[in-house]
Amino acid sequence: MYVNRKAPHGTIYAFESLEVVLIGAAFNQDVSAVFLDDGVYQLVKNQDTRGIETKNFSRTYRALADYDVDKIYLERGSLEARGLTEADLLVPVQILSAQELAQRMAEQDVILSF
Amino acid sequence: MYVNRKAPHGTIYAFESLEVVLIGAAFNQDVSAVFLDDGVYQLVKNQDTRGIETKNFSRTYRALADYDVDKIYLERGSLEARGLTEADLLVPVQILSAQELAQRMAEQDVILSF
Amino acid sequence: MMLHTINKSPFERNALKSCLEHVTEGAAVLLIEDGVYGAMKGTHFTSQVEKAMAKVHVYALRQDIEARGIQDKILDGVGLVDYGGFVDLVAEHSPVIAWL
Amino acid sequence: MMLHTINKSPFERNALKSCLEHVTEGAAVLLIEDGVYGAMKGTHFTSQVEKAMAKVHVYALRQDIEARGIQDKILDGVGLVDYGGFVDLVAEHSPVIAWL
Amino acid sequence: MKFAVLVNEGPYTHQASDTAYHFTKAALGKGHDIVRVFFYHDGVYNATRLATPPRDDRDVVKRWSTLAQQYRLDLVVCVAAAERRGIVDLDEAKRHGLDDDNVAPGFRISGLGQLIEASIKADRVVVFGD
Amino acid sequence: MKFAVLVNEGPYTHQASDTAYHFTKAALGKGHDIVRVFFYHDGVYNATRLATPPRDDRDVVKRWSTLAQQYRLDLVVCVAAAERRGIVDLDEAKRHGLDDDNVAPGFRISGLGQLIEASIKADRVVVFGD
Repeated sequence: MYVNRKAPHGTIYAFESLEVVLIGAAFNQDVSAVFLDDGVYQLVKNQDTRGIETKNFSRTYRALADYDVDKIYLERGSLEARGLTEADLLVPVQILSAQELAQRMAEQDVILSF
Repeated sequence: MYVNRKAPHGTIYAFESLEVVLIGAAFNQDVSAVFLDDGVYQLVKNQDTRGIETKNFSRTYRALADYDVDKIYLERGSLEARGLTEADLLVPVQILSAQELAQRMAEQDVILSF
Repeated sequence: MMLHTINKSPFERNALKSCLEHVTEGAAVLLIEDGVYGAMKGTHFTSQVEKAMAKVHVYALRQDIEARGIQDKILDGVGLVDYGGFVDLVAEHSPVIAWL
Repeated sequence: MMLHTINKSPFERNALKSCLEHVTEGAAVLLIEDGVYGAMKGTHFTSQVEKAMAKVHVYALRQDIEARGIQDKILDGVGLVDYGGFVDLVAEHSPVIAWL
Repeated sequence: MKFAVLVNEGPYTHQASDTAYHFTKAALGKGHDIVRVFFYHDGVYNATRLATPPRDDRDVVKRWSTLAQQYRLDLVVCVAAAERRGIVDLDEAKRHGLDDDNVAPGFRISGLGQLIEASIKADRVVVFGD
Repeated sequence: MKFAVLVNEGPYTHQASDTAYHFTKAALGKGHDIVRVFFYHDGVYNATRLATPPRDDRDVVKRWSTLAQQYRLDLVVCVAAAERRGIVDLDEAKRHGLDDDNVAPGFRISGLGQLIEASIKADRVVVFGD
């Protein structure tokens, strides 16, 4: 399981975490990606990085399904605190409560966070 | 004015900020050092870094007076929130309220933060 | 009059909160990088920024807002600037403090 | 049972707060580096840690506590470990999550 | 038990690299097996042989190199992260037409697959970062 | 007006270095004078000539070098921070008996006094960091 708690663009972690998720999927691992806290910002639509002159990697989240990464979890409380709804997101996600997410975490073999 | 808002040891900023304060004093600048938020942890007594095998630079704060750095400001609210009192500190400081500190900041020519 | 810059999300770090406790009347606060999330409406932090706007001028860097896809969610009254506007704010204010 | 590691001050970042919202009964929480400030008594964050201690085991790295001079201010019930004890906690728990 | 270690930050600026070192050393001292230490993001800066820290401070790079030699540790630096940040071995230097390399003894540069592989082989993965 | 710029973080990992660059370029474009750009802490990593970022991404180091050449900018790297982190010019390499240097064109390595001096000369000091 890959846990993403950081906003995109301000630091490189979101971008490099996405690379690991894709590589992990290529290894036929049972991959799940979690977005909570500021990590939910990674999935916001309409990101346009031309002004800051960096790569717009947000489109790559749409490719996750092609790599059979279909377990994308997002925490409800994190979304609500940031004034966002599912309609604001780039990809379909499974929305979980904090306790549901805690349960999923506890079932993992490996958790990577960046 | 040098503004310190970060805890020591977890990152190098506190250590390298202290270097700048000392160099600034050597240039005969009118130096003041502010410790607020987690920056107040920098001045806590009894730091012993032998276990983490890094330099114990906390003793250097005691040398600030030798360099004529006598304007050391610390914010009351930051200290209280962290369960600390003046008796816990390495050096004598001038305790200010948030509003008093805001006023001092506004009077500066240059503010460096790390 | 002072210029305060903040480059951190108000949800991850205490930089914006601490900044707003140390502003004087009429100062300028510029949100850049991940700091622009502090300019959004409808968040758990919005009311604190709205309250501060009675006292200080709040600006946000347009390029950082667009990079994060939140261009339609910015609080009314937040002034948008580009890098040139950032330079102008620095030229017009003194001192400048970065809340790192 | 899980092991959660936190290396950030609870005053600067939301890592410890977020961690404590995602622990299951009986899990272990290990405070390291600047995270050990979360193990202090008498702070504005102490009551949240005390409440969590009814549900989880809280540990802190002794070397990091000593480096920060807070050895006399640690909350009762926090287990002190050295690097070897950190290794043992990892060996005894699974999975391990770092709240970066 | 088999551990894999992930280091996300560079030396000196963040304590993460120190803690990862002390953890790894303690695990080896207790007879555990370290499958691999993988350096990602700014973690790749742990692998430069050009660092010359002050004499009264620890030498983070050399400490890793020495531990690698002593325990035949596999220290792997992520190639993509390293290219962005100017950490190169002889092969990489040739490939990119650079005049110099700078990787320290005991480190090798390889792909992200090495992180995934290590996490599959290991019983535990421990992450150190910011 | 005279500006001094302080860069506390390295390229790619933190946006601070990007923002500092865009700010500096915009200030120069408006006719302001940049007294000095000082690279401290991990900021020294902006000065390695061994970086080879992917073609579809910006080249942070080269961008600074080009701006320096275009405007005769003074890009100064803190020597103490650079020594810890393996950023060395020819003089430093000789002094420490290293086999290679790695500093990029347009950067020079000097002491912290250059930061203080720049902050005295400048009308404004702007800090970019983490």
